[in-house]
Amino acid sequence: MEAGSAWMLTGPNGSGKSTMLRCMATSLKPHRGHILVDGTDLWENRQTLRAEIAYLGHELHVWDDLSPRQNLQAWNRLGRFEVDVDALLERVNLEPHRDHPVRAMSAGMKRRLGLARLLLKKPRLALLDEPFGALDPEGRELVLDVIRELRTSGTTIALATHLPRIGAQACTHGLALEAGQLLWAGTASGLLERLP
Amino acid sequence: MTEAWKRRLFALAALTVAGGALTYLSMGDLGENLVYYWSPTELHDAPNALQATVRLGGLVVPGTMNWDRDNSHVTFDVTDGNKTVSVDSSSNPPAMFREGIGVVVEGKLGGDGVFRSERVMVKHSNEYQAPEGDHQENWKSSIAGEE
Amino acid sequence: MNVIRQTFEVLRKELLVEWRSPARVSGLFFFALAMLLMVAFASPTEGILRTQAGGTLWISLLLASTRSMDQSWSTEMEHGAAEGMLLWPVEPVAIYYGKALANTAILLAVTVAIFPLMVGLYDVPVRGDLSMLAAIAVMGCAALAAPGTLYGLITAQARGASVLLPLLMFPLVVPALLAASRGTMVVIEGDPMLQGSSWLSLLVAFNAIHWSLSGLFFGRVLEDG
Amino acid sequence: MPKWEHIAGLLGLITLIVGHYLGLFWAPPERMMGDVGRLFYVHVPVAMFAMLVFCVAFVGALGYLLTSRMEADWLNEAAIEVGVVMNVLLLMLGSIWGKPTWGVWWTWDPRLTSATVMLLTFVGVILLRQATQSPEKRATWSAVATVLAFVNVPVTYMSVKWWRSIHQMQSTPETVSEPMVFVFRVNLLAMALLMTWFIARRWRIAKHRAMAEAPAPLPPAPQVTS
Repeated sequence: MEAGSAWMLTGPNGSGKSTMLRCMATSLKPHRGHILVDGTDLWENRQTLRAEIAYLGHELHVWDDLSPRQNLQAWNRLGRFEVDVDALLERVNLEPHRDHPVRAMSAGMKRRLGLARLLLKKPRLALLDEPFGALDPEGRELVLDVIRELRTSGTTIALATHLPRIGAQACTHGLALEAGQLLWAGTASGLLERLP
Repeated sequence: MTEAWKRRLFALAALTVAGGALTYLSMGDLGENLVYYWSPTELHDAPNALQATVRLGGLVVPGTMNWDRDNSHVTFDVTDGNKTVSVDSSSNPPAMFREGIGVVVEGKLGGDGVFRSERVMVKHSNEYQAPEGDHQENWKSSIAGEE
Repeated sequence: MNVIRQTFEVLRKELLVEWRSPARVSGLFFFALAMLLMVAFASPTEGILRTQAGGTLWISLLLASTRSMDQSWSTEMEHGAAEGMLLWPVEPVAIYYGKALANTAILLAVTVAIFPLMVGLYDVPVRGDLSMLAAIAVMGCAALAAPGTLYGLITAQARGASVLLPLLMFPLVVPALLAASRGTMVVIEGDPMLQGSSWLSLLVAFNAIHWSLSGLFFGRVLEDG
Repeated sequence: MPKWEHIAGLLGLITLIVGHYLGLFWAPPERMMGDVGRLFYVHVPVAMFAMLVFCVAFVGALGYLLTSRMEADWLNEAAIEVGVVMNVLLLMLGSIWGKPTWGVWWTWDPRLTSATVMLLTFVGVILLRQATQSPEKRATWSAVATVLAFVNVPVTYMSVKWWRSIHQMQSTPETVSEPMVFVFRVNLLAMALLMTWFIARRWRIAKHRAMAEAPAPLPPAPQVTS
């Protein structure tokens, strides 16, 4: 995967999209085989490589009792990033809710917060698992925008989705998985043509 | 310093601290202070010994034992070789109880200097010896008398 | 150093969560208070209450602490924030010490609130040294928090967590419970055998063992969990 | 495939019968305790092997933490269960011995307390194992819990030296008279053989269970079309 490329993973439920992303995020240890990053084993060097990988999965990695602002500030401090949290909240349209506890927010709002959290980190590899889920059309546009922006700054993207038509708008490559096996690999537009 | 070395260093430090604490437990003054029972000398020297329920341990002084089996009453002196405390117990000690043996008694020291106890336990030494002469016969008869 | 800074940030985050939802600390307080009252109702005489005060206090705190450790990790697991910290990456050691320090602070707050109530309800005299009492309270709470934070993470992911955590924790903290209860009694009743400092050193040794070993293993548990 | 441990088990049973015959009928009664003193030949080997078996569990736990090999986890599982049985036996025998000699079934002295705590911590580890589905998690958690529980084992062993206790100190060949030492050693050997048998059997059960619950291997990867 070259820098700045974006790979879209599609496939039916249980085909291994999420598992693959979790392995790449070092959230799961691969049972067999290895993932190589610049020629070195990802799992063996996970402590250093984690700083360069950002992952937005089904779990949003937020604290329910804190507000979006407090959440982002906490992650900001933990990672020693110096990001303007308020500007970020404005970017994902959470400004009006910034001081309410996350617990009271809708699923779509929480997704936006997850996206903002992803943007705190300046990763070399961003992993997005079903990023369009629970989002309205405006939110989906936002995700696509974020992907394009990350790509221009040289970040490689891997994205798992069952909405390939939306994903293809920002992706370069496409992969189709089924039952843990790679069925097809090529360009994102090529993948779209092959879909029924 | 690489990650692996930092990890090893932390592991080493953690094990040293834990090991040090265990060593302290074994070497420190804890053993002398947090005891299951007190010696007669310690009981004499304790500033407020009168209030508390404590355990007293020592040897039964030969010739001081006075055992009224029917009324479950026994008096004897306990010594550690230095100080001696008189014990008055209102329960029957176990069959092994005899003069010269180690005992632990639980109770309170009264104002008259007599230790009043409701529980007498015998402390056996770590020696296991074959009997000499008729000792064993005595022992068997004392068991029989008890049960 | 990075790890120390991260520990501080985790601690700060924990305390912020407590501040935003104070229901947890107040819940613990009322839990411990209810324990004290129940023991009082179940006791035949008030004299027994007085001689058992130290033990009752620490049993209440122990039971409250198992609730506390449970909740401490359930908020963390709700949206996978614990894994999020691991991947961020935050050093596992920092996550452990941050959370364990926060749990110590919470227990200590409960202790501070509950102790005067116990003195009043049980009609306990306080004859001994208050600084000794403070030291025993700090060390006792730390001794409950160290293994509790580690086992809380384990049982939060296992079946039947609410039963399992006490079963794992109780036998492990027996020396600490013993030392804290006896040490508290020494402060309450006066110290006939001058044992106070020895109980305190036993607590310190217990803390040294468990704070270091739990910190050592925590990363492994979090990573494999 | 012949199982070597059965030989150990058979020898152990024979030695146990011989050792108990010697202990009950051949050895002289103890000077102070009389026939009750014969509990020495059972209680002390059981105590020694309860702690030794927990040491084996500790080795298994460390082995798993360092190598992540499931074999070490099976050893941990096997030794903990055998150790818990031995620990229960130890407390029961000690209690039976305590009544006629000390005069009480039970007292909260340092040795008795720490031996009880030892039992409870390892029972906790067994319960933890049962509450965990994933083999890897189970292995890691139980290894960590075993190491923490094991801290208490040396404390139990040393408790009679560190604290003044009603329990006597460890005996040595110097404090036990000649024929008694011999009978004791026969019983010790019996216990060693039996423990080897138990742990090896339990290890095999753990292995078979792990094999049964392991997922079927994946089929080979097909060629990619692009």
